[in-house]
Amino acid sequence: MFTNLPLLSLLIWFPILGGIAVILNGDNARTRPLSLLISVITLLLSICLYIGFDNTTHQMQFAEQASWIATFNINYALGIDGFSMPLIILTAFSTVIVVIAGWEVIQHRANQYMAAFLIMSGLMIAVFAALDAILFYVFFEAMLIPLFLVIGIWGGPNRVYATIKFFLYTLFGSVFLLLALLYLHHVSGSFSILDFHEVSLSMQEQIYLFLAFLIAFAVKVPMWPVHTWLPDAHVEAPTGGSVILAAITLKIGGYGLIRFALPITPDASMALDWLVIGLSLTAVVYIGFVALAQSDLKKLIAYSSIAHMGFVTLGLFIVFRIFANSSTGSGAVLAVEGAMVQMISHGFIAAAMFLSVGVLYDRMHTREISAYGGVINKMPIFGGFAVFFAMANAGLPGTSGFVGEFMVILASFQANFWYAFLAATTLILGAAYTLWMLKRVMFGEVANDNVAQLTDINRREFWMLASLAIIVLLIGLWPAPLTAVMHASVEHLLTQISQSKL
Amino acid sequence: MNQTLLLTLALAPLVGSIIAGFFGNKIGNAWSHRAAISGVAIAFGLSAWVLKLVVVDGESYNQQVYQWLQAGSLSLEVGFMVDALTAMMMVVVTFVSLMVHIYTIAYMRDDDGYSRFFSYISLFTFSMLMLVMANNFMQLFFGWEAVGLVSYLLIGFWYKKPTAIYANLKAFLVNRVGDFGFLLGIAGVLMYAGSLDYVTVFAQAPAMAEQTTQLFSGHDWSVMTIICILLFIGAMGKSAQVPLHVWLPDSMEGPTPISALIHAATMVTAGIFMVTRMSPLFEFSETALSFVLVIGAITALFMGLLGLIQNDIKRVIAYSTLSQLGYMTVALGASAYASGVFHLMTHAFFKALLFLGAGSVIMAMHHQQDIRKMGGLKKYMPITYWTALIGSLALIGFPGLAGFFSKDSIIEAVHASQIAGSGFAYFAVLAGVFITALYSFRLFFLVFHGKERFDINSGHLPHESPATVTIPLILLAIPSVIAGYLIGDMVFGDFFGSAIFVLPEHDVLKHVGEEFHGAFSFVLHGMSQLPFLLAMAGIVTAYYLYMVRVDLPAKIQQRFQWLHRILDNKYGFDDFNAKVFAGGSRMIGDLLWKVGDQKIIDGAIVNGTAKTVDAISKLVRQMQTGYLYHYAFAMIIGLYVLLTYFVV
Amino acid sequence: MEQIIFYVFSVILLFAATMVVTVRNPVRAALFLILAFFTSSGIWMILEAEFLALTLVLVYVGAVMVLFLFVVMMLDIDLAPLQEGFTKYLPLGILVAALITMEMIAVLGASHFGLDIVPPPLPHPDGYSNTKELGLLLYTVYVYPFEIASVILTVAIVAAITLTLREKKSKFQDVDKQIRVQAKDRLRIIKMDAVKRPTDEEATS
Amino acid sequence: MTNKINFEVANMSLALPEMFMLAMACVILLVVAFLGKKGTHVVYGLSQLTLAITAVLIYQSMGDGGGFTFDGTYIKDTFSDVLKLAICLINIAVLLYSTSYLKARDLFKGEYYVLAIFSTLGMMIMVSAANFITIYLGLELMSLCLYAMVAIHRDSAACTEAAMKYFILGAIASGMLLYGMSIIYGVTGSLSITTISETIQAGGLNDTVLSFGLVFLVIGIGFKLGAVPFHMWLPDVYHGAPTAVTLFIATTPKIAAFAMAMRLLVDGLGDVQQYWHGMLVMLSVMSMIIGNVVAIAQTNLKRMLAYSTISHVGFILLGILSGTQAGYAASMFYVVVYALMSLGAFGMIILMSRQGFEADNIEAYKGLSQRNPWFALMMLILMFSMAGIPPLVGFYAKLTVIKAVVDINLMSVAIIAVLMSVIGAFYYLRIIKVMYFDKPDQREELEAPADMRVMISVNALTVFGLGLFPGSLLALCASVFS
Amino acid sequence: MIALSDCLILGALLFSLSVAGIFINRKNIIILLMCVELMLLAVNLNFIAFSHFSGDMAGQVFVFFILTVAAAEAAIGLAILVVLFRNRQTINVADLDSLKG
Repeated sequence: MFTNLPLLSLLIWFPILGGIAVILNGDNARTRPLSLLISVITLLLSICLYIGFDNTTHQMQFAEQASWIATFNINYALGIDGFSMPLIILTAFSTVIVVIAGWEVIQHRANQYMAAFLIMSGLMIAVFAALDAILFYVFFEAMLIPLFLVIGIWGGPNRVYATIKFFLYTLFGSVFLLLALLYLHHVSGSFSILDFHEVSLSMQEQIYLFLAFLIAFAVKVPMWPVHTWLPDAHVEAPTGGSVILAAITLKIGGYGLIRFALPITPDASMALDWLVIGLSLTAVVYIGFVALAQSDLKKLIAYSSIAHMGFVTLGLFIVFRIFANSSTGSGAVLAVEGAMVQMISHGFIAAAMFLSVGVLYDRMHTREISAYGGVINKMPIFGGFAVFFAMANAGLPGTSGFVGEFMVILASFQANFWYAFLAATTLILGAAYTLWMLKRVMFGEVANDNVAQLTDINRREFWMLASLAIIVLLIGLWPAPLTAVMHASVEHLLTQISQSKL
Repeated sequence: MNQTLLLTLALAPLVGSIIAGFFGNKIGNAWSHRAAISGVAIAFGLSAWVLKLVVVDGESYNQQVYQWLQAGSLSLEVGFMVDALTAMMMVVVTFVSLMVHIYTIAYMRDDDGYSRFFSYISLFTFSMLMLVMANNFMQLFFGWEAVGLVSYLLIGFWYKKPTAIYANLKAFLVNRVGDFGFLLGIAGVLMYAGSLDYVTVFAQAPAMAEQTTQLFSGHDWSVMTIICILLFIGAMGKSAQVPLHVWLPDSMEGPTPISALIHAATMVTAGIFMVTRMSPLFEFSETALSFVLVIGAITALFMGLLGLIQNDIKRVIAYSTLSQLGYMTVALGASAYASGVFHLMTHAFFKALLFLGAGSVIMAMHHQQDIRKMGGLKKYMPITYWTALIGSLALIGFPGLAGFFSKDSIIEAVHASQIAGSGFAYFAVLAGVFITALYSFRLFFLVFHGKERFDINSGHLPHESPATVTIPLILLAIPSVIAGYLIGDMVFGDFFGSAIFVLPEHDVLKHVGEEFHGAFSFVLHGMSQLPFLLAMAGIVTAYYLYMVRVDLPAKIQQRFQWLHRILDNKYGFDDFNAKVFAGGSRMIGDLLWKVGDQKIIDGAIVNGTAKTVDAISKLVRQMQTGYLYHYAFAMIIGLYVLLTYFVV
Repeated sequence: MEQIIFYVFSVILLFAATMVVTVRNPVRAALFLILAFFTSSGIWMILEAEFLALTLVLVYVGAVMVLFLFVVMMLDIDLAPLQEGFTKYLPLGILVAALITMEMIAVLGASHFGLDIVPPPLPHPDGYSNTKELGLLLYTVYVYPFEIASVILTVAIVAAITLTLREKKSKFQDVDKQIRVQAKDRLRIIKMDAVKRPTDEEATS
Repeated sequence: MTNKINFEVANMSLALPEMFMLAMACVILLVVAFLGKKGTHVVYGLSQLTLAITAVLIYQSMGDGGGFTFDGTYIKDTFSDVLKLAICLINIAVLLYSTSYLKARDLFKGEYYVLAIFSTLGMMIMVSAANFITIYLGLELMSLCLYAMVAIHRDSAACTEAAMKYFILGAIASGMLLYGMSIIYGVTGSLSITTISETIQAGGLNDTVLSFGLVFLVIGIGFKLGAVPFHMWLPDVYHGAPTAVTLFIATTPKIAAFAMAMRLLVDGLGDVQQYWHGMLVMLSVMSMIIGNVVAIAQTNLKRMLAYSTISHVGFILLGILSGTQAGYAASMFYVVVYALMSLGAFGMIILMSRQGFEADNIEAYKGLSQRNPWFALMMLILMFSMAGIPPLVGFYAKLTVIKAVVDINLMSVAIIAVLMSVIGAFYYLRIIKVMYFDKPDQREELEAPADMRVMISVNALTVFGLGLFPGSLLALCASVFS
Repeated sequence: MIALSDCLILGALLFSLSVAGIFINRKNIIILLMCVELMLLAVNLNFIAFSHFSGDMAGQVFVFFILTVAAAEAAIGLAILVVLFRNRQTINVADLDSLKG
């Protein structure tokens, strides 16, 4: 029903052009409604993807193709499968949330702020939809520009350091991706990602390519030890920036591993899976401890993001071990789908957490945990949300945060007991840092006069948080529709990675 | 029995909870509690109906409600399984919950969070029902964590109290340690059974028992032992077994109805229920059973000891709960699952009764909880007095009362058990009987007898609680007395049918049951047994120490200062946890953050690179001196290098 | 005979060049340069490039070097002693120069360009005119470069005039200009902080 | 011996653009001579007209096919057409940008335009040269004008110092280039590039001497492009010269130098690519490293851009050194794109400058986004493009040259290139940081003449547009070498 | 007979001398200009020698142009020198260091 429309192009260019329109409109009363309208239409368009999506095939759907740079046979090739579709919807949704979140807070150059996010959402959707390596790369990097500006302009006091660090860090990673893509073109004679999947490579080539992919996407994810940009970026970013960072840009790292590293270099992925697994588990444990030591709300959540993303990379790379010990067939599927679910879920939960911090920050202008205490006395409704999201962050069943972790831990047991053991420490650590924060911020007597003057969330904030809460709950209670769309793609991916390319 | 029935049963409390929670402010307190109570009442009524269907009509049920997730060939579902064990648990849960709901009306009357409280306890009922009705591990874990959440919320119900919010964090974290093991256990089940569905998994248990794996290279472990111990770690958390018991005494920071409902009667017994449910697995690992047995025995004995020196009325009962949970666990370890569950049920009644009675006392004493400041309450609150007496007697296993049957069957079972550790366990449970009687009646005498140690001239004399309090007390007292007579069916009969699986070589109850000739003869027989004598000795000692020679306890305390200190410090668990685990984690976190992240990764590598580049930049910049001859010289060097490298 | 003349001229040429490089006085340097040009001219003669040899003398010695001398004398340059650091720096410079020279000689020496490899050219036939040959080429094959050369010379003139010609400063009042003057042309108001703020670089680093 | 001069009339129509430009240059010179200062506006107009008409002439002849003329000293091919067209068009923009700057500093003189036109002529000659002599003369024509232009602000010590340095070092470089040419001439016996190429193809030449000569040629080329270690003039000259002149130097002469490199190394000595390949690798790597690293420490924008130019030169060399058609096309694309970006960046400096105030300090851009968001946006586009961030055209430039290197399996160089582009991104980001994240020191609105506003917008938007649709320009460059 | 190598070596020596002169001299820009002239002389010598030995006149034509250009160059160089001197009152090479870094 939607196959006749160039839906993906619409999804990419509508928000981008909309963003430009918002800039041109100037900073006035129409800025916000206009931005909201654009983002909501984008969301509706993205839901059309879900409706029109065919669960039964791993083939790219809604495909579009046009010649772009004929000299190098670079095409404007778009298409989505079960991996990218949920992420696109997540992107569109997050943008709506970000627009709402910035409604009153951003007084200064609001049109530019809104436009930056709208443009960014188009770019990010494009990253997920791109089937041409260069097209992917272009959007992958282009996305940095608005985010760089958002953090730099609307960010906190140390924003310059943070944003430049963020930019250079990610750029550093991505240039290796570029080299890898160029090399693959050299070998395969095409820039089509699907052609890359088919090309056969020697072990040595695969190892180098894999490392290049790993650097690029590990920085994005971010994996330990290339994660240190994230806490800085999050702390300094305005709420919307944090939301997009946490909800989407980190996902691009995981998505990249799924789209590039695993299918293109399966043998190297297998040979080096210990590396990724090791780093992922380090992320879970090490970062869990580090999060415990944080005194800044956003930093804490940022670190928790890193730990949660550790499950994504863990889930993706334990499949080789599961294949090796295969006693049951479903472990690998569980692992990959767990990683995907974790990505989607983290998108919502981290967004919600950052929005919650934003709600507090807008009122108190501090993110120091010690400046709070007993907030729930003054903001009971908000407190309810905060507790709920904290629980989701701690992976409580019934929330989406549980599903991915649960799946990955179950699967990792099939790879190795100790993987599961270390991964499961998140149950303790995640709960420890999240709830300890909750205790210090939310509970207790009203800590000081500033807290005493807090007012509860308004209707805008309520619906913003409520919509997230509903989704988090929905996925937690019934993840089957979410995983259903990715079955075929996951199966295909597993077939791809189980076939040696040597 | 059909899905609609069970769904209605499970969801009714949830609906009540939602109404009370989300609309409590709009509809007012009265409608809040009406909604919540009717939800639970429906659940209770239907549970009773279900029990009837199961027991009388012999029905059972096991079907999925919806598919939660599918991954490859694995399908995770939400579904219900109802057999005798479930049905019994459902009734116990909903009954105690209903009592607590009613009781709460009075107890929480003046609290700001009235409707919130109802919302929570209804939600708890729902969660607990989901837990017991689950037909698979996933849903079990679901309910498992959900009750943990509600427990967290309720312990911290008075969120302004620093001790309360400390206690709820502690409770959650300690439970999480248990869940950590539990989740790994579930993962193990999935790996070796390929499914999380109870029936499928249990069917594969014998095959799984054959398998071994290597956790450390070179050492073979039985898969079943690993899985069972992991699962039991979960039970240790929820059922507060040593060393994961530390949260339970602190959880008394919550309102008293909660202590009765969650931290005595229902939630803490989830572990017992779970192990019983998993009996087809545990039976195949003697190592795991021994582990269970020993842990239970330690808990039963040592936690009871702590009850001796507590002065907070609720804490005494809390330690008693710990000790009783130890008994149940011992029963599980001895493969006397039925005894364990039976004790679970009787304990639910009389412990809820005791807690609610304590709550009644606390209300009467204007939220004074120190038993040293009570005394002589008998005349002020007779109903409370008599119900508390029933509860206490039931607790110490006075023949004829509920506790007697269940506890005695456990002791007998342990006595009969042959597995490793049963000797120690037998000693522990016997010693526990004396101690139980001692602390129970210490409490009883100090509260209800003797002189009033509170200010009787203040004009606010204690008085009996209102009907909403006393009716639940009475209603709970009834099963506390009579429930024991079900022993013939539940422990020695085949009430549970296939719900509990025991290998013939472990079947101690069969052994004990051979000497069982009806409840009354069991009572008579019990009168002549060691446990009875010990219990009596305990009462007498308590009477002597706290009614006759009231100076003696202080002297004993003086004499055994060292022992007192150990007990006062609760064997040092709390200090150890606070210093080593909490402090240690924060220290590690701090270290990793400040040294690992900030110094090494960020400082040395990231900013170090930036600084190095910057330094090189400044250095190289120096080469651009501005002098023409340097520039020319650079060109000449270039020429020289090119010539040398590429020509000569 | 030819060889002796060549070597003598070579020696003088090198000597003169060395002196150009090393003497302090630019006038003397210029004079040595003239010497160098003369000897070169001689060598070019030997190499049968008569026209160019003559041009060198005429154009260079006659025009360019005179220009040099003129400028040297026009600019009142004080001959301060050589700066410190000269000697410290010199050995390395000489070393590199010597190395390069050796490498160049190694490449350009007899092994590649000896007589046995590049035989001497055949003598020109009678009536051969170097000038005529050059002229023929210049006006046929290389007419395009020839035109460009003329443009270059024009540019040189334009450039030299542009750079050095000073318009005489008018001593008359320009009333128009005086009337049109505005405050902002005379006075620039700048904003300055009373206290120096830390720069952003400090903050970011 | 014959006394008859064989004068075969050359097919002059091929060289029509140069001839037209020369004629117009003479006209302009006469106008300057007769009208003096009063005629400067006329001169300016005439200059723009000349460039525009020349551009049209080149464009019209583009499809006509090429060939040699003037006895093989002149060549017209697609390569020369494209580059000459680029030179003319970019120079129109250069002159447009320069005017207000010159006016503000009393430098608005006819001579400037005369020199600019002659310099342009020199570049065009270089691009179309097929003989060492024409290459050399074109180069000198261009350079001599540039030397004079740098010094045109006669009262500025910095300008004259820069001019002096430029002149001396340029002369040395010319000397080296000539020395190299003499050796090549000695080995091959010809000055004509085609003949040299044929002789080398025939084989039997002395490789040592050939590569010896090549070293000197490469130095000459490296100097004109500004490759390390022959780059030392570049920062000082960019810094010292009046910004209008810097703008001129930084753009089209690079195109001409690139053309020279291609004519000499590829057209002439393409068959001994293995000899110059290594040299260019060395220069390229060092340029990328030194350029990017030193740029970080700069506080002066012109100087920073000078170092950035050095790094860009390193990238341009990457394409040439690959020795493949695609690599040459990539370099050509890069150099045109570089000229465009550089044009915009220096144009922005001019735009920001006011009378007596040079906006060449990075501090001057503080809070530009608040003072004039549009200009800031334009500068942002230019800076990100220079940093090679997609979707701006600078990215494709880097992409294509790195692709060329990857395709010849020179991964180590490719890795250095990408790493250096990361380091390079830092200082471009710093400009953006200053513009967008810092508070402005002065609040007054920026004013700029309408033509400049339009020009900078067109300039930056071209960079942006080419970023979205780089295909046609890439195809054009590729077609030159196919 | 004079060998080609002799001429080339002479040219090379001359070239090296002039190059050395440029960076040895820190006193006087005029001498730098002279060094440039010397360098061109060396180049010219090369061309003439090659031209002589190959019997090809093109080399000499090139020399002709080099001479022309060198003259123009000298003119511009000296003009810049004069302007510089007017600005700074010095033509000391070591004083030309206001642009650096």
